[in-house]
Amino acid sequence: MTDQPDPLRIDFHLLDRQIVDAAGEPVGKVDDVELTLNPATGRLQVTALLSGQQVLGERIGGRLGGLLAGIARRLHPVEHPPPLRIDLTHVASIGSAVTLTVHRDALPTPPLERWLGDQFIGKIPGAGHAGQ
Amino acid sequence: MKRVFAVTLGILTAIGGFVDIGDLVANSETGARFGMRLAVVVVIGVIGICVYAEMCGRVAAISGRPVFDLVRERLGPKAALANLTGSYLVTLLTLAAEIGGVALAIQLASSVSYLLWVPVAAFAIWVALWRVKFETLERVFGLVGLALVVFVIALIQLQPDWAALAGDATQLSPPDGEDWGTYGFYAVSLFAAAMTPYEVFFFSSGGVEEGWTAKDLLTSRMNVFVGFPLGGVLSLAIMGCAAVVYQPLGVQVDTLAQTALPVGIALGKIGLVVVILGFFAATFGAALETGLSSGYTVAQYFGWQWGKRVAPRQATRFHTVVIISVLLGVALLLTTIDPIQLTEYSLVFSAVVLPLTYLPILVVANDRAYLDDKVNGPLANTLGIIYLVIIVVVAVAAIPLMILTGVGQ
Amino acid sequence: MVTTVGVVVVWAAVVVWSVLPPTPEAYLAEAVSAAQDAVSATGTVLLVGRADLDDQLLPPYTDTALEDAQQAAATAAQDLLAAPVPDADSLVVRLDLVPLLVAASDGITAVATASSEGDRDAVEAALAALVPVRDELDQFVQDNQ
Amino acid sequence: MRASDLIGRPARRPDGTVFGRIADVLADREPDGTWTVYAVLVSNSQRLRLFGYERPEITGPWIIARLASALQGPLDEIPIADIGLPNVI
Repeated sequence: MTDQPDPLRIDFHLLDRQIVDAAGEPVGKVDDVELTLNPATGRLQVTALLSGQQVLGERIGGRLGGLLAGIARRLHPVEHPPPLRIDLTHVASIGSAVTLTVHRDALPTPPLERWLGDQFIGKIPGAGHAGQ
Repeated sequence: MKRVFAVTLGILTAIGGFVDIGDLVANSETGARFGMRLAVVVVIGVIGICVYAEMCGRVAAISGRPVFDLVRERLGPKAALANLTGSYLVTLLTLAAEIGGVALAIQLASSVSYLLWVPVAAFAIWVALWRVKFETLERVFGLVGLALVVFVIALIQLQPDWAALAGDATQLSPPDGEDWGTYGFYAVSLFAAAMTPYEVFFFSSGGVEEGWTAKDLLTSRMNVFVGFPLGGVLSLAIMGCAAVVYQPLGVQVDTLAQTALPVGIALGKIGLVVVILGFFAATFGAALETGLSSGYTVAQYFGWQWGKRVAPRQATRFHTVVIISVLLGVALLLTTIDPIQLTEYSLVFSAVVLPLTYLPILVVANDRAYLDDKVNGPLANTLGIIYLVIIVVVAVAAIPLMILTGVGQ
Repeated sequence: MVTTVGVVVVWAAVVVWSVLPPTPEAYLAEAVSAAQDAVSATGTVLLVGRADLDDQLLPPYTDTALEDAQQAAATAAQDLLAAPVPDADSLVVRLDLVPLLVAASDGITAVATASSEGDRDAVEAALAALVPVRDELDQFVQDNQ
Repeated sequence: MRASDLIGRPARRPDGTVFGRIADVLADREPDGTWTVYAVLVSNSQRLRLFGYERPEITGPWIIARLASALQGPLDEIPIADIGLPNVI
């Protein structure tokens, strides 16, 4: 990581920011952040960004959050989908967006995006081309 | 010509705020009932949208972040979800109205009921959203929408008593036969239309679609300071035409055909053809603006890939939201609800949406972490605060005024 | 819980409000509103008809504009016919106004029919017949505002 | 553990007593590139989302800055060692 705030404010600098890949294309929002207690040092480390509607629903909590997480779960073709977890080592910089060092193709495609691509949008003529 | 093309985004954005189907008729209705006594609200609205569109254009150019991205970032997921719900409903109601508006414009040229044209119009709009490049859309519909300048020519041709119109414009009270409640209602709805939130969603996302960077700050400003004032002038010309033709006869306006009539009277058949073409382009353009905005807001809230730079296959969730929105709009219209009334009801949501959209823009436009040395100066901040206060007053007043006046009847 | 109770109370209030018997004031307001709608429709038809005679409009446009006006005038008459009459004074209002609303609706239909048949003389005659109806409706609005 | 297990939750001392709400979590970069949490920002107010006015990068508009700080109240930076972490790994 080259460009980074000091100190890193997790709520302000990370939560709800747009994650973009190395080419600047949107990957997802930072819906939550993973913190891990390092057993060797006993210190709390920031380890990964979590993204996905279910994570967001769990974070919002209450009836509204439950509803959101429930819809996300129902829309997923697989049961108990894991959230998109992006290790902090893949983060290139934290600015007005969180930029990754990798391309979005290297990350798992969100299941809903893929399902819609296979079953709906991809079947409409012209889906494979940007406009002209 | 290149200069003209550079500002089509601003023109198309302004069309959605000032001369979409609801406003075409509302401007005419206002002129017929209040003369030019509400003209000042249009001017206030133009300044307000310029102040905030300039801010969000600057943020989009320098940081690449469109408005709804900032809304979620600064308000957090819950308040942003409340805004998303309200904004989406405003955008959806307007999209439905515009599809109906395109159909109404075709009815004026064909005399076949607009309801039969609704599916055709919706399909054409969707094809444009699906296949046509963003720049092509904004150029075609931004420029053809300028056909509405015919209202300015018609107003001149009608040879009104300019001094009387100007004198009317300085009277900030309802004329005889109208009460303060209705006057207030029309003032609030004109202002809310001028500052309708999908304008900033569309404008900032459009800037990102066009790939603006810090070098394009001037382009962004030109778009703002050409597009919105132009929208305001069209709005005032429509108001003026109605004031001249209808007010002396005590006629109230509630159809698109009535809005067009002063042009026919002043300029004859050619004028009428031009004005119908202008209606078509303006409503079609506003449909594109709201159709895209429905996808922009949802996708930006959740952080999905969005926009027309990439193939639909690359942004399937975005395109699905757009398709569902168009279908919902068609379903709403086929209940035979009056498309022109639809946009008036979207005023209900402005209480939630307006403050929650403009506050985050103002805050971020002051943050050096986003804008470095391009943060707001004292003028932008002073105007920003003044308008935020007006927005809050309007947002609070909107619903009671709606109930009190039975939506301005 | 509080929200739910609030919503129920507001909803109940709206329902009760809407089934309350109409007051004479409310009836008069409705009558004025119907008359105003008829003034707007007749006024528009006079403008459209004259512009059409001057050959300034296009047939599909004229058809649509006249159809809109027919619809508006018919709705205004229907609304007043359907409104319950609260007292004797209101009945007088109704007996005064309903014939005017019907005359407006008939007059507009006459213009539309003549126009669609391309009969210029009939259009001219129908427009001339509409003027006094419009004036009387306008007078009613002015008197009762 | 997720950030949302701390942010917006009651701030507790290691013995479990509550003394405010956690408004933000601050981390520092170690020489090996990892990020370590060193402190939390604790507020007494119920309003949890900070507008960013606690940072030096933003100062205006004056009236919104004042309103934001009035709403959120004073913020205390408490070392993470003085905070009782929730029982979620």
